[in-house]
Amino acid sequence: MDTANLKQGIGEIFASPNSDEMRDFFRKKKKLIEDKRTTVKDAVQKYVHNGDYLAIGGFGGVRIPTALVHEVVRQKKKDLGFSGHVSTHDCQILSAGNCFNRCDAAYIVGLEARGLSKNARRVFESGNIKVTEWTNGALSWRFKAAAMGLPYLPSRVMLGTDTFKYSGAKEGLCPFTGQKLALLPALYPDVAFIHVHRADIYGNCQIEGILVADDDIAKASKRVIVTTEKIISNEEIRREPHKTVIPYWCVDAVIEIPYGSYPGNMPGEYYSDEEHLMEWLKTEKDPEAFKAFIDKNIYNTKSFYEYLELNGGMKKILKLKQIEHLF
Amino acid sequence: MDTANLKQGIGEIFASPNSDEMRDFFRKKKKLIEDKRTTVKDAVQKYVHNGDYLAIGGFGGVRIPTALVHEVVRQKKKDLGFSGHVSTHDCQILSAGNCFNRCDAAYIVGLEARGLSKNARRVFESGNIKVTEWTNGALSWRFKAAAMGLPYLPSRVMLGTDTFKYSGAKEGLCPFTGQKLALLPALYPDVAFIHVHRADIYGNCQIEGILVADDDIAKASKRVIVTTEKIISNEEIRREPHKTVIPYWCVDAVIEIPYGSYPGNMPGEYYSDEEHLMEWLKTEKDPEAFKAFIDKNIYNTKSFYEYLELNGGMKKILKLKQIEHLF
Amino acid sequence: MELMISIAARSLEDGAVVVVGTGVPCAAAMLAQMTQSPNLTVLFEAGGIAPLLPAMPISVGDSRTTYKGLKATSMAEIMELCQAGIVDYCFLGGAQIDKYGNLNSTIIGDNHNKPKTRFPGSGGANDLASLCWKTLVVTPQNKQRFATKVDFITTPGYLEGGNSRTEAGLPKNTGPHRVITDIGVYGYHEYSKEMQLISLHPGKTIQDVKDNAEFEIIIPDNYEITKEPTSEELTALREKVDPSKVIIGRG
Amino acid sequence: MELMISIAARSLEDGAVVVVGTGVPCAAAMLAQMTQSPNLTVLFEAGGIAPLLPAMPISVGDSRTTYKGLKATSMAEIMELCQAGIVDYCFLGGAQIDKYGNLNSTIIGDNHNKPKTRFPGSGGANDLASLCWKTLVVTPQNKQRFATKVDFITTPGYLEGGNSRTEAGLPKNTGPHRVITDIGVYGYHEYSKEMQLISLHPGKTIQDVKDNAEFEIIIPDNYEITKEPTSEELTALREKVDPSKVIIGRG
Repeated sequence: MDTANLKQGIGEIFASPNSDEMRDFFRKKKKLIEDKRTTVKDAVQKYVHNGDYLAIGGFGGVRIPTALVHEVVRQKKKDLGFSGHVSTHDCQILSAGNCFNRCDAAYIVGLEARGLSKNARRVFESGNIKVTEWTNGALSWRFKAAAMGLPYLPSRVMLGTDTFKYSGAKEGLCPFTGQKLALLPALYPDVAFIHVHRADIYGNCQIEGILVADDDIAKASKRVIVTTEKIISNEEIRREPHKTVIPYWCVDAVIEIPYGSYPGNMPGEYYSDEEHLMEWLKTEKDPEAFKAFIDKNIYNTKSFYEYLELNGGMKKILKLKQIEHLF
Repeated sequence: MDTANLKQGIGEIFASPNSDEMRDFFRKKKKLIEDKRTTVKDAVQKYVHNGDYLAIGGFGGVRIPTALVHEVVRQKKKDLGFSGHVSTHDCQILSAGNCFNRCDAAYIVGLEARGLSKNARRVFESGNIKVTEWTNGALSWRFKAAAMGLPYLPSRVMLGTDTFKYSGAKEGLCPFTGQKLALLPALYPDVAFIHVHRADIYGNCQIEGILVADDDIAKASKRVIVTTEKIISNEEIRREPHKTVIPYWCVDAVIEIPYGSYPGNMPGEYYSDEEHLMEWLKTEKDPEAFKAFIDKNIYNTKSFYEYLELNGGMKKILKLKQIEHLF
Repeated sequence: MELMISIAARSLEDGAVVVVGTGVPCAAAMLAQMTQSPNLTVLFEAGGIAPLLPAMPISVGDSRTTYKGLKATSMAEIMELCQAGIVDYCFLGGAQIDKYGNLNSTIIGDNHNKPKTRFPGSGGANDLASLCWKTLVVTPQNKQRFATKVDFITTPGYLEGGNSRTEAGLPKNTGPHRVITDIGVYGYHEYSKEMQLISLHPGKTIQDVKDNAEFEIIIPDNYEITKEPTSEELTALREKVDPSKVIIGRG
Repeated sequence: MELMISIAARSLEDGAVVVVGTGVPCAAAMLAQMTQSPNLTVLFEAGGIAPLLPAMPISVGDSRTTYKGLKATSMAEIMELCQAGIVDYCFLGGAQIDKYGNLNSTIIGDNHNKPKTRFPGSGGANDLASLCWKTLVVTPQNKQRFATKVDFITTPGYLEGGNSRTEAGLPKNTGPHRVITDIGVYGYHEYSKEMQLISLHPGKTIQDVKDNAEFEIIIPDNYEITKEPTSEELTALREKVDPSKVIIGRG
């Protein structure tokens, strides 16, 4: 096979794809079935360090671990790497806190149909952030490679484009068919945040609706912090084994946070708060006003519920529940 | 990277791993949402041809499509290839009919703790069957590669063994880490048989308990015949989208066959008929007696229910339901 | 806008599988299901499969994309279905498109480390355009968007034209199919793979086509005039698909 | 048999994850959970994760392997967990084992096309022995099974000893850990990776060890005498694990 003209991306690979390093980590990690409940503050203090590579579950404005992302800003974490795997409102929050210096970008700085985040753009246009380009599929498969205990997975995307040129992928030929493929290095994050519908105190989690990549992210990450709408008993988990998406051994911390995906949508529970998300986008246009907005909503709030109160509290939640259920 | 000393297996690859050939097949295959109900006889006549490569869902003695496998024997299909992916009682039935001439072997000729099938061994010791060796994991991943639309997947199994030597795998090095890997060619069967708990008339299927590899097999195969314990409405399928394991476009034929996994176990419904399975193993020791046994149970029965009647009918099923639920 | 949605809807035949985003593509798919294609299967890249959409989703991952759906799954599985050749169509947009249908949604400027403007990037666009059989683009047309050279090829069209797309290793027989704008409908030349006019919208002129593209668009003699939306299409669109006029309201 | 199960159970520490088959391994895991390892997580290769076993499963895929389990999944996912380094122990058997712990469960004879005896093949054995950290083998001991050269290396032990296992590309720090027979318990030499005696069962002699192996087993001076099952172990085994004596009934 002619492997002479195979190309490779010039983008930096921010985390080692070596599966033996991750095997060694898991070999030493105890898998005790113990009560993992804690607080947002303690979990972020204990499991998130400056410089860590962070993966955030959900889909930007759907089933997002808002409380944890706010706390990262509140605790002024710095120099994080993060995977922009449909990172919309979460990318917007992290940008507001200037928490990261490198990013695997598949989808960033935008809020889908709602528009672009002026402040996130400012951050990414500053020249201070190292960006490696990927696609949603490529990042999903990089997490899957890690979840499978592999150093890479082949794919058929990105070939021939600038996205490939600025990625960390390599071209390769199938040893059986000679087909040209884009080989994707496994992505093993240091820490992951995931919001779920139900979890027991050991970290066994159930998710309704789309998984996005959260089953793979949970297995791929060294440390996983879960926030959950509801804590349920282990008996309840065992009643429907097919519903368990994330098993306990992946999880380091569990925090019960009803309405924890606000202002994002929580499938089957409440819809996204479009007014508040538009307020974010609007306020970002004026740096001064935005600073005050972030002080008010994040730095000067002690908890997620203070933030929720500021923006309508249970009245707002009830309205969002109605939108979710009555459409 | 030193690719000089990379080994490759001498085993034959029985089906093309080229994903473009499968893409072309699916491109031409219409995906109409139509009533796919038919009979076992018609489905096997229409979708199984001599020489086809066959994949069978379930786990040998758990959730197996017995009626379809019997019908293959009854219609005297010949020269099939098949994947011995924990193929226990199904391998035993196909061996009784001398239906195949090649096999990807991960687990064959045995019935787990119950013992070895004398007749299946006779077939595989005859020298008339081409056998390529694999492992349960390797065959699972070969189906997964096909389901993902890839020509191969890397893995870390089989290295250094005779299983690798007699397989169709190739050693390769990770282009990112240099780790040595066993590369597995995708497996695209011509036809697959799968027994499920519930399906609608379009072929959307729900499965309780373990999936084994059936989600991937359904996507990997050119044609899929589903037998189901129960046909449910499309509305019922849509009530719990997360329960749909196999989507309609994978499926060509749907046949409602309550107790269709007999004499195998159907998780949550009825346990395996250990007496009858022991009768198979015992009878196989005497070729004459076994011929009569197969005539009686397969060739001279017109349908699966005649076979079930011969072996205890609903009385037996009720007993197996009790074992399943009361243990 | 109603015209563009109707054209998009007509291009989705019965029994096809399409991955859509929010907005126009979603409206087009819903309209197609209500008119000529009741068996059209709609997927959302985030994991929603064949929902009975109760309302327009705002996010391609929100709960409406799985409402009474046939399956709720992962993004990886949706992309794998595309990679396996199951998906016939995808709908895309972008900040820039060139004559070979290459799309830019990553940056404006020539310095990737310090771009003049940063856009979201590929999202699922590169995946879908690489893997689905036919790519449909719906976009307003002007000189800035229809650029001779896009600043960044985020998503593959026919790359440098001719056979360059398959030579790059992308799956055979895939590629840009139609570009639907406010001026006309465009396809691609059989061999050169350059953009060419298929039909001109009522009231638009060839001059409009030329004035609103930086590159030269092939104008064959036999181009057509786009058919106006039928009253059936308009009724479905206004009363069932988008009663609150979220999308058809736009310019 | 009760002794072998007890020894196997003792080797599974609390907080470990183990993949078991039916029979002795399953009994050992259940016993361990009832004694020193309440936090032992039991997986079955077919897809069952941490069931509350109501009875001995007959198949590693039957419904008992998911009864009140933490998760019911696919075989691929179980093997991927092993590949990712999550699983500490696996239990295997085989028709033949050599001094490096290589196992044969494929054929007897030297012609793969026309074997004297065909066995099932690898099943999941090669996967588990390649990927799990420590491989435990439970087997009756005799000259036929303890062979100088196995007819077919189905499942990797230390291959040719020394570093040959890692040189073959198998994950670092994995390999055979213990062999538990009706005569004694064996481990492997730190460097040569040859089988060596760890403890001799009560009433057995070094001569028994030698007479029942075709190859030479290293006999260190400091081998121990196997501890008999405690009354606690026997009670749990007879009353809770296997009351119907399906397994402990065997020879």
